[in-house]
Amino acid sequence: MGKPRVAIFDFACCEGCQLQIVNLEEEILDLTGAFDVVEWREAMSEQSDEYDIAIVEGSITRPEDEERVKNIRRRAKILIALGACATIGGINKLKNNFELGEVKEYVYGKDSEKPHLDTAKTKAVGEVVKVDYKVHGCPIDRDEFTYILRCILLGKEPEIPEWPVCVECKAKGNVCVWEYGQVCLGPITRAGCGARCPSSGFRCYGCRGYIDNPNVEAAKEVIEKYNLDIKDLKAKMKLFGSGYEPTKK
Amino acid sequence: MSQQKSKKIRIDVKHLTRVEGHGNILLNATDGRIEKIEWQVPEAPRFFEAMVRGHSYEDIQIIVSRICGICSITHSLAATKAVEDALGIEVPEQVDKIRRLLHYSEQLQSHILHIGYLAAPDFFGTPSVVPLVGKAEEVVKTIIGIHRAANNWSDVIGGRTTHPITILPGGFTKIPSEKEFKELYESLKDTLGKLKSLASAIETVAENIPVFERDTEYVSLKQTDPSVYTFYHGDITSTDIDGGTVPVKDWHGVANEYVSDQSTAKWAKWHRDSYAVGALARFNNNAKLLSGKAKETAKQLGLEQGCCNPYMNTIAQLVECVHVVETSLGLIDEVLTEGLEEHRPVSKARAGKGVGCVEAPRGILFHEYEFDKDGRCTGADICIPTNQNHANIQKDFEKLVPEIIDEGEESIRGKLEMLVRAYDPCISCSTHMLNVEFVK
Amino acid sequence: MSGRREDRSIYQPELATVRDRKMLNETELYLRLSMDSGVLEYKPGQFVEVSVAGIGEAPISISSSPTADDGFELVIRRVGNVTNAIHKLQTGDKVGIRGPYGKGLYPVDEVKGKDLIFICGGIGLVPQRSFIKYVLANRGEYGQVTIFFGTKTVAQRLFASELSEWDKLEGVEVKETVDKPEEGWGGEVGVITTLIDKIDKDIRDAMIFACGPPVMYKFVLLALEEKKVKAKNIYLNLERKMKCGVGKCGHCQMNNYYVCIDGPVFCYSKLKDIPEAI
Amino acid sequence: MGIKKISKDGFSGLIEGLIAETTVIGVQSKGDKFVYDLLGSSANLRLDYDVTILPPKKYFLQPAEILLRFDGEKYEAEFDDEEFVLVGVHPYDMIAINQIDKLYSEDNFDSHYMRRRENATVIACDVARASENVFASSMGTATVSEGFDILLTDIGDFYVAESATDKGEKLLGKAEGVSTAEDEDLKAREKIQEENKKNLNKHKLGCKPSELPGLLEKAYNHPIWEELGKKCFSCGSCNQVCPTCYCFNVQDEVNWDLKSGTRKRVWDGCLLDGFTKVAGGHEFRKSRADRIKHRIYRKGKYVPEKIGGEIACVGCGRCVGACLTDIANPVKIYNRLIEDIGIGK
Ligand SMILES: Cc1cc2nc3c(=O)[nH]c(=O)nc-3n(C[C@H](O)[C@H](O)[C@H](O)COP(=O)(O)OP(=O)(O)OC[C@H]3O[C@@H](n4cnc5c(N)ncnc54)[C@H](O)[C@@H]3O)c2cc1C
Ligand code: SF4
Ligand code: SF4
Ligand code: SF4
Repeated sequence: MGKPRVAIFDFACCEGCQLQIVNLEEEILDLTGAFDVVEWREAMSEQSDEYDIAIVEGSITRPEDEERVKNIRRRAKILIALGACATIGGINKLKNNFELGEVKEYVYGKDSEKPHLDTAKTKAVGEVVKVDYKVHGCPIDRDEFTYILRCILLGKEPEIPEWPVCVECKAKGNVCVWEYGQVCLGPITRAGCGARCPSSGFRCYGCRGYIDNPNVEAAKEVIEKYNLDIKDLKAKMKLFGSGYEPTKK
Repeated sequence: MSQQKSKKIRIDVKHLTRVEGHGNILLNATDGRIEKIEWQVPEAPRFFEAMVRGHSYEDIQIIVSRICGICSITHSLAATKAVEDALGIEVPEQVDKIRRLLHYSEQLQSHILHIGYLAAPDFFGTPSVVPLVGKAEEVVKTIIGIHRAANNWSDVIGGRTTHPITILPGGFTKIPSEKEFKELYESLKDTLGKLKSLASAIETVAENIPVFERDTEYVSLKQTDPSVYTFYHGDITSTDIDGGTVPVKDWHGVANEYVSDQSTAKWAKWHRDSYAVGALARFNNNAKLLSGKAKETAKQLGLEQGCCNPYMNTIAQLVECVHVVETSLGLIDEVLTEGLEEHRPVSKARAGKGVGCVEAPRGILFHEYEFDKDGRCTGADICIPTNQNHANIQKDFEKLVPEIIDEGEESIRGKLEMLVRAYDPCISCSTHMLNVEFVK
Repeated sequence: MSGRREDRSIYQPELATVRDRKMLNETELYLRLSMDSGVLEYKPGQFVEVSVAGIGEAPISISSSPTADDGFELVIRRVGNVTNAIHKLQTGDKVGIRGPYGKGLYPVDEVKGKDLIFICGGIGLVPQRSFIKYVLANRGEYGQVTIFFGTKTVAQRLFASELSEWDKLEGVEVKETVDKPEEGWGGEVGVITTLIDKIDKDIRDAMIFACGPPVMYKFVLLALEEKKVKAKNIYLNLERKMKCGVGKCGHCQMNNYYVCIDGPVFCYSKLKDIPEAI
Repeated sequence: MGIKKISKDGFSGLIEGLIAETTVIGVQSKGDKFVYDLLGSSANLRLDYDVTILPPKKYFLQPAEILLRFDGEKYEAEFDDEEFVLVGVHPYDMIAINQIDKLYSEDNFDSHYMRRRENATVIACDVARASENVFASSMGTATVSEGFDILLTDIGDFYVAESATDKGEKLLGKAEGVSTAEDEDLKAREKIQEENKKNLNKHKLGCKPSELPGLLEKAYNHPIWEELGKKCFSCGSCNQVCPTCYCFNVQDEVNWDLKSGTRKRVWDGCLLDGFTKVAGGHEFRKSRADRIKHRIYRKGKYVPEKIGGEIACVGCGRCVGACLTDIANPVKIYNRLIEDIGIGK
């Protein structure tokens, strides 16, 4: 078999994850050496309908996008969800906390009924089609992305951590940001980012989604210890993947 | 003409490539008569202004950074300025300097991405940057070198290249160490050299930049005290108000946004039917304040104040690259001489309303928020540069197409695509505009 | 291997060559290997860490008897990354081997002269086979040998022809059972304990060796208790997650014992004090 | 070997000299906390620290370290041969290192760890300031008598410096400002050490450390494990910061040629989900309660049984501070057990 053919597609998102692919710089040449990149709208003009691997960035927010992603799924042997918007719905899911008509009207006012402004409940890609691999994060971690690609080439199931961000944070010797009064979601968020944010002194806001088995009871305990309002924790937990919904579907 | 067969042109570019976000170009013409010419934005709308409501002032930056992956630092800074304005938070002098350094890093990151990866293939006649390696390897290496330096720059101050994680209302969670600043200084010096050789390379293909002019209004920030080529502070100015300024808080009177049938993004107009923002607008308003080497680069590439060839925006970006790098060398010097001060800001919620305005790589950007007494957001209004350019792109199309209608479909298509790319549109971020009136 | 022990890494695999391979059923691969640098010396009950570069390592029991002189044998069930990769190996390919490991082994000498009963659930036959073959090679030194082998389906049976040959030997009895029988199946039907229940003689002096999935042990031990077998006469071959095989990584620990260095074969009288064992 | 004293200036000079010729790791401040890090100047060294965020273990058993490289055919073990000086190790951390030395050299000799250990020159120092959660006094780890090359005790303008090895002796020999330790100096040192034996005790253990294995013997089915399990995040922070935890995971990574690459070991923790999970999904120690119990038993019973009775908790108190839900404190657990079931037979 020749090189696997890869196509990259985007849906509703900031395209920051694709940008991380561009940010691979020279390593892109390794990537294009191992794969045939046949379509990548953000970076090249070539387009193709034939591919083995589809990399899909962004959330599904419109009926027509649902059709489009189903179509992509039909053609691809392997589908990779790229980044939080695709894996868990990401920031786009915040919209689901409101009534849709109201959201449209808030943004577009009297014009909100125009058909091209239509929108639907935000879904992660996995809520519409089967996803084979997830590259978590907002944005994705470049090393994790290429690691997963190499695993696919090797026929190996990538080892994505089941444990929370605290593990990587402690190994780095960071000062826990709770001590600075920040509500950090590290204890319930899936590791793999190298505890990016706490390593910069910033709270983890859960962009990689929650671990399979988060202990919400324990979280309440901490909120009490730090004299905080459980509402604060709930609001923070809504930021990515909008809340307490399971992040794996 | 005796020919019986009418000559039809049908251009329908769906999802224009090598731009950030989705845009379509539609042209129908018969025998040189234009029936329809449209710039459309079908990107899925994302409704940020509605989504931030109810969230704490602390989390606004996290949310709105996701408007755009390419200018996430700019959005984060604009939002943070607006939050600080609303909550009455003071920012120490040094924090302000380091923020400007961070902001400059993104100008370089974004500009070089556009010049090198998205526009250069047009100049050199390849479909993307990958085949360009074969054609002009040295140029690609230079581009990659600058791009990496820009990314590392954002990384060291912002915590990562995209969606920064060090910015808090009032300051930073963490600032670079002295050693890191010194390394950054060296890397920027090196970058300045690389920019010079890139400018020379671009000079060799400058004849591929189409000659086209359309007089329009150029809007940007302007700072008078002190007088600098600004991206971060200042008031609103325009080529139509003769050096005058409008305070940032009155921005609604500038970006008179409206919804077009062609677009999920909103459009804007001020003194005329349309206006332009971005590197060329900043240049046209502030060129005299550019750094020495930036002025030289402008001269080398034939860019003069008053230029109204939209294709030259890419050149203006290159000039700005030189400017931000050269200016940052001075800023780093200042910061190191003053000595680094760790300062962990603490902020408190209160009710208020505030505006934050900065120049995104693509042009002037407005963020406005209102908070209740617990610091929860009750209303938001964001106006993105690309939106302010949409109408101008449409007007350019309308003037350009008749001028080139005889060049044949291929050439017309190429020039239209290249025109849109020259604006470096950031479409994904432009698709969540809102009411012109602030919603209470 | 050089002189100072400091110069060697206990994590460094040595190369072995695949001499023979065949699929025993849909998921189990048989491999015969030989070390490139000489002979692997091992005892029944020991295991090796099989290493595939880039994928990882998996602990795998040695299935052959040290009395065999033609390399050593492994049987690998395909369940995950490493085992999948091992399944791709072809004759002549190289693979990394560390070991042999394990110090809690079959009490080869202590049980001489005794009747032996092997209770094997599925792939549990694989490590037991090493001792069974050892016993058969030293036939005169041991008493009656009984082998119980249970699988879920007929298709999952292993070493079927070997089993029927053993069965023909003097003083050896092989009994098989499957959970789900099919047309033409001549053996027993039901879980492996049905074979234990059907033993009609006194086995209080026999030595019992059991190996199978974790759930099997509970039921087997109950059945043996019924038969009044003493804990000291029962040996279990345990499995745990392992990352090093040499008593450092901590994954295979059950209370104060490490399966990798204290096992993998444990006498049940000891296991009774290890609540995490079963 | 001998006991001398060295002036503080002399010691700074010694450190400066070392920095010029080799890798020196020392305790430095990070915000209002302390960390071990590469030392750029003796002025940054903070021997008056209370406790470091991570124990010095990270220089011997690194958070992530390459064990081997492979090229598609062969495996090549990788060792770290860089010599370094580690300055500022507190007695309790020294004792933790001594314990891991035993565990990593006995039985199967771990040359990756042991080489680093041999490459290191350790300058320990008596505690000058008690940390918020230290309970070394309770664990008998407030002072240390072996494992280091030099042990410093701050007695004002001087350090009393005890060299315990040739390496230590030689090092001191290079320093200026070294003189004989007088009786009064030794008394001053003894006073500090005696005080530390009493005062590094923010959590008071209600029994002798040697009684802990016996206590745990009887506590296996105590309800406390379930109670704590309910509040545990399984975040493994208590494992990660502990000087005596030494479990690891092993991971392979390949380069783009898909052939060459590295095998690494990375810190793991018995509190984490999946620590005992095998192919097919079976997890041997699935409940959080059981995992918390395992950690406490490992520190208080299992490891001691392996290393001749020493308790594998040195009372540094790091886990107490690292646990967000305040349940990791070993003393709290032991005291509760003492209260409920008592020590003695
Ligand atoms: C002493 C001993 C002897 C064994 N003998 C055999 C044998 O003869 N034949 C056979 O097919 N299998 C045997 N196993 C089980 C075999 O080791 C696992 O099936 C194998 O490790 C799974 O690895 P994997 O990478 O394919 O699966 P994955 O699920 O991808 O495993 C990932 C990692 O988890 C660990 N792991 C997962 N499952 C196990 C497990 N059951 N035991 C130990 N580590 C595990 C390994 O470190 C592995 O690298 C034995 C296990 C032990 C402990
Ligand atoms: S620390 Fe949290 S928010 Fe930050 S990158 Fe990691 S998972 Fe995302
Ligand atoms: S168990 Fe806690 S107090 Fe004891 S050594 Fe480990 S981290 Fe320190
Ligand atoms: S630190 Fe606390 S919450 Fe985290 S695993 Fe340890 S005991 Fe559980």
